[in-house]
Amino acid sequence: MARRRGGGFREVDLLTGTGLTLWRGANCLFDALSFSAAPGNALLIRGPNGSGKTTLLRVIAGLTLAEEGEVKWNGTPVIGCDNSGRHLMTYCGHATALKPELTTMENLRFFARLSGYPIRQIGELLVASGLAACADLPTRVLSAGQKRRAALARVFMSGAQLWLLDEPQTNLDSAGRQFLERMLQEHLAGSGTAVIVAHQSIDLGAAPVTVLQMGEAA
Amino acid sequence: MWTWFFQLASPPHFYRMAGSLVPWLLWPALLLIVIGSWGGLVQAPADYQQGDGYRIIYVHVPSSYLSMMVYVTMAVAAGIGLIWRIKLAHAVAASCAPIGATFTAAALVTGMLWGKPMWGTYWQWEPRLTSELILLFLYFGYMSLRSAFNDLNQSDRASAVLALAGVVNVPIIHFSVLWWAGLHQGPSISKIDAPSIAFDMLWPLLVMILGFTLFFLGVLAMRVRGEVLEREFHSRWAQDVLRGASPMEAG
Amino acid sequence: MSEFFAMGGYANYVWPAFGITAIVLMVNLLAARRQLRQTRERLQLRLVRQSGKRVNT
Amino acid sequence: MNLGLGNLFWVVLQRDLLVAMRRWSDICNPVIFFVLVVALFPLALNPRAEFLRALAPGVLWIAALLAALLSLNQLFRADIEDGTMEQLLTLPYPLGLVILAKTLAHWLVTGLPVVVVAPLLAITYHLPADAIGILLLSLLIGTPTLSLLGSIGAALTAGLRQSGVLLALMVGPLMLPVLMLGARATDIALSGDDPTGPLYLLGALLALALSLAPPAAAMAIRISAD
Repeated sequence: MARRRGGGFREVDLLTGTGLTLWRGANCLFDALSFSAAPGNALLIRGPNGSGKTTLLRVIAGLTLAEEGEVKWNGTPVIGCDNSGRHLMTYCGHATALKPELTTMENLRFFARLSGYPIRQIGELLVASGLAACADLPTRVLSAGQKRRAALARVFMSGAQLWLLDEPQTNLDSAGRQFLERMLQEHLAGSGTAVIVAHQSIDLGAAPVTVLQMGEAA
Repeated sequence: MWTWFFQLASPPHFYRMAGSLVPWLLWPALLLIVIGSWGGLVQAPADYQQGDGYRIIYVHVPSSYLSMMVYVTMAVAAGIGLIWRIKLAHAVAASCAPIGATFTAAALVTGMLWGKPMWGTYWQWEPRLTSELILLFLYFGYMSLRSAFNDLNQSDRASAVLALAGVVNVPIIHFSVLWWAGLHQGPSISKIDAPSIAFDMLWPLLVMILGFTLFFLGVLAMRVRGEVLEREFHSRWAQDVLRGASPMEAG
Repeated sequence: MSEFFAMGGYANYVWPAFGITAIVLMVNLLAARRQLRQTRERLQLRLVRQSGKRVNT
Repeated sequence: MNLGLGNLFWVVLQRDLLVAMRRWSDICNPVIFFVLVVALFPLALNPRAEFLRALAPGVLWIAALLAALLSLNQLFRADIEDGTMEQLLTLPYPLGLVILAKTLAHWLVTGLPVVVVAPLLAITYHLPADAIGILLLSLLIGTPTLSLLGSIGAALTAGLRQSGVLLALMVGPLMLPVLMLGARATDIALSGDDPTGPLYLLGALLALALSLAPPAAAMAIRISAD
């Protein structure tokens, strides 16, 4: 796997959500929900379909406004930069954020520039994610699993301390899942934090895992 | 001052207060409009140039004044709702639009009826009528954007941005229409609000404007109650009101 | 009296203008009442349908 | 931050232009539509030279406005659908700047071709050379304002399924001052008077739109992506 820039993250970096409440029309998705995730920890969000898992992740990412409550990173907003200029957080939703007109390389180069990942290392990263052969193909022709891998490569490039992943295993084959798990284990071992919406089991190695169960047990 | 403000802005309190306020706004409004109409149609003397035709201003000017005033109210409420995330403000903005649109239409039609005897045609591309027409389109745009969203919260915030963009544009539109019309030297309605207007002619106009304003506030209060109820549906007080189990239900 | 209604020859314009304004006022009033009533009925129906679910206090 | 704001602007602009280059139809369609609308008038009305000349400023400006309205629908739609907007929204950079870069890219791709083609069409309307110059200048100042105003509407409707007519209905009235000033400036030049007044006003509108539209569109896109 390509080398991550810089060392581990600080021990005090703590993600907290307090009193989050959100209604969608007449439905209460969550009411006074609180959680926290320490560095090196993974927070798994589980629950039946329609229980608000994705919405919660989007609230953490700042994409959706909660009606009440707030999400903080060490008491500051989650969208921001740390002292060394790396982004605090990266979000990976269902959509892969790839432009079908651009090649895999061009797509990743854009995000590399935004997050300050060295352009030279993208090639290495493509090899690690099993996309080396697709580097110069427009992402229009990629399979769903390959697009997912490219999206995960983008997550890795961000160098962010907090990863927010929405069902990252979708469409991945076993090699792809191994890539994902290796990436996550390394991230958590380096005192990173991850919040993951997952239906399937996911092997996070030795990292402590907290499960957040959403919705009434169906 | 602030406690009073927050109490007013608390939805259950507003819902109750607005309910009891409605008759206190609408009955005086009706009275003033009747007095103003009597004053305008009977009491005021005929204009030496326009004869009795000018009496249309007693309905045209209040309508056109409301059409602008309601738009500004809507934009201010929308801005408050957007910045401080106050649902009541969004409810006010949402309620303003249909009222404002109807008064804009009224101002347009009465303006045209005034124009026919004055210009010999129902429509002149003169600044006032043109501005009213554009204002009507602004209301239509706002209302169709509102109805395009399924989620009320999203609809509130999106339409608020549009209302703010619109209100910044209203003076720009107004002045560019004035500038544009000045090039063509078209006839203008503005002669009739010259300061030299006689008191006999003026007081019914002022009474009508006041009556229309109270009427707007009364209708607004009624509409906002419904909108507030909808936005507060999941709260205890709203459900009590809906079950009829609340003493808040007044009218 | 008929002189009053003739409006100095402008009756065809003055009375429609006042009439249309009166209609606009009435429509506003009725529409607002209807909107309030319909909202209430719709919400009551929704309340009955989802009764038993929890309520935010 | 790893990226200076100027760099951010450049990176986003570059990428949007690259995407547009790969989709030729997006570049060609607005300008073809513009030519079509302009060609309709002589066919439907009257091809006499002096008649067309009087018509030219208005027709060319209306066609430019319609072409802008038509193309705006696509401004943010693809980004919302493929998830790019989620990425841009979660970046620790001022979103208004990103929106401004995207709007500029959009104008370069859809607005600039219209401005370039307009003088050629003006010749077919028998417009004299100095009036063509003013037409070109007014379009050059005015169409970016149209794109900026449109970016607010495009951001508001980006999440909606069918938004073409709605967008035109919302943004059209806001664009009217630009239309009036631009067409009138050309008209004044045509009658041999000094058009600097309306051109200055067009410039003022551009400055106003440059400072107010991107933050408003940024606010709108946050709501649309919610």
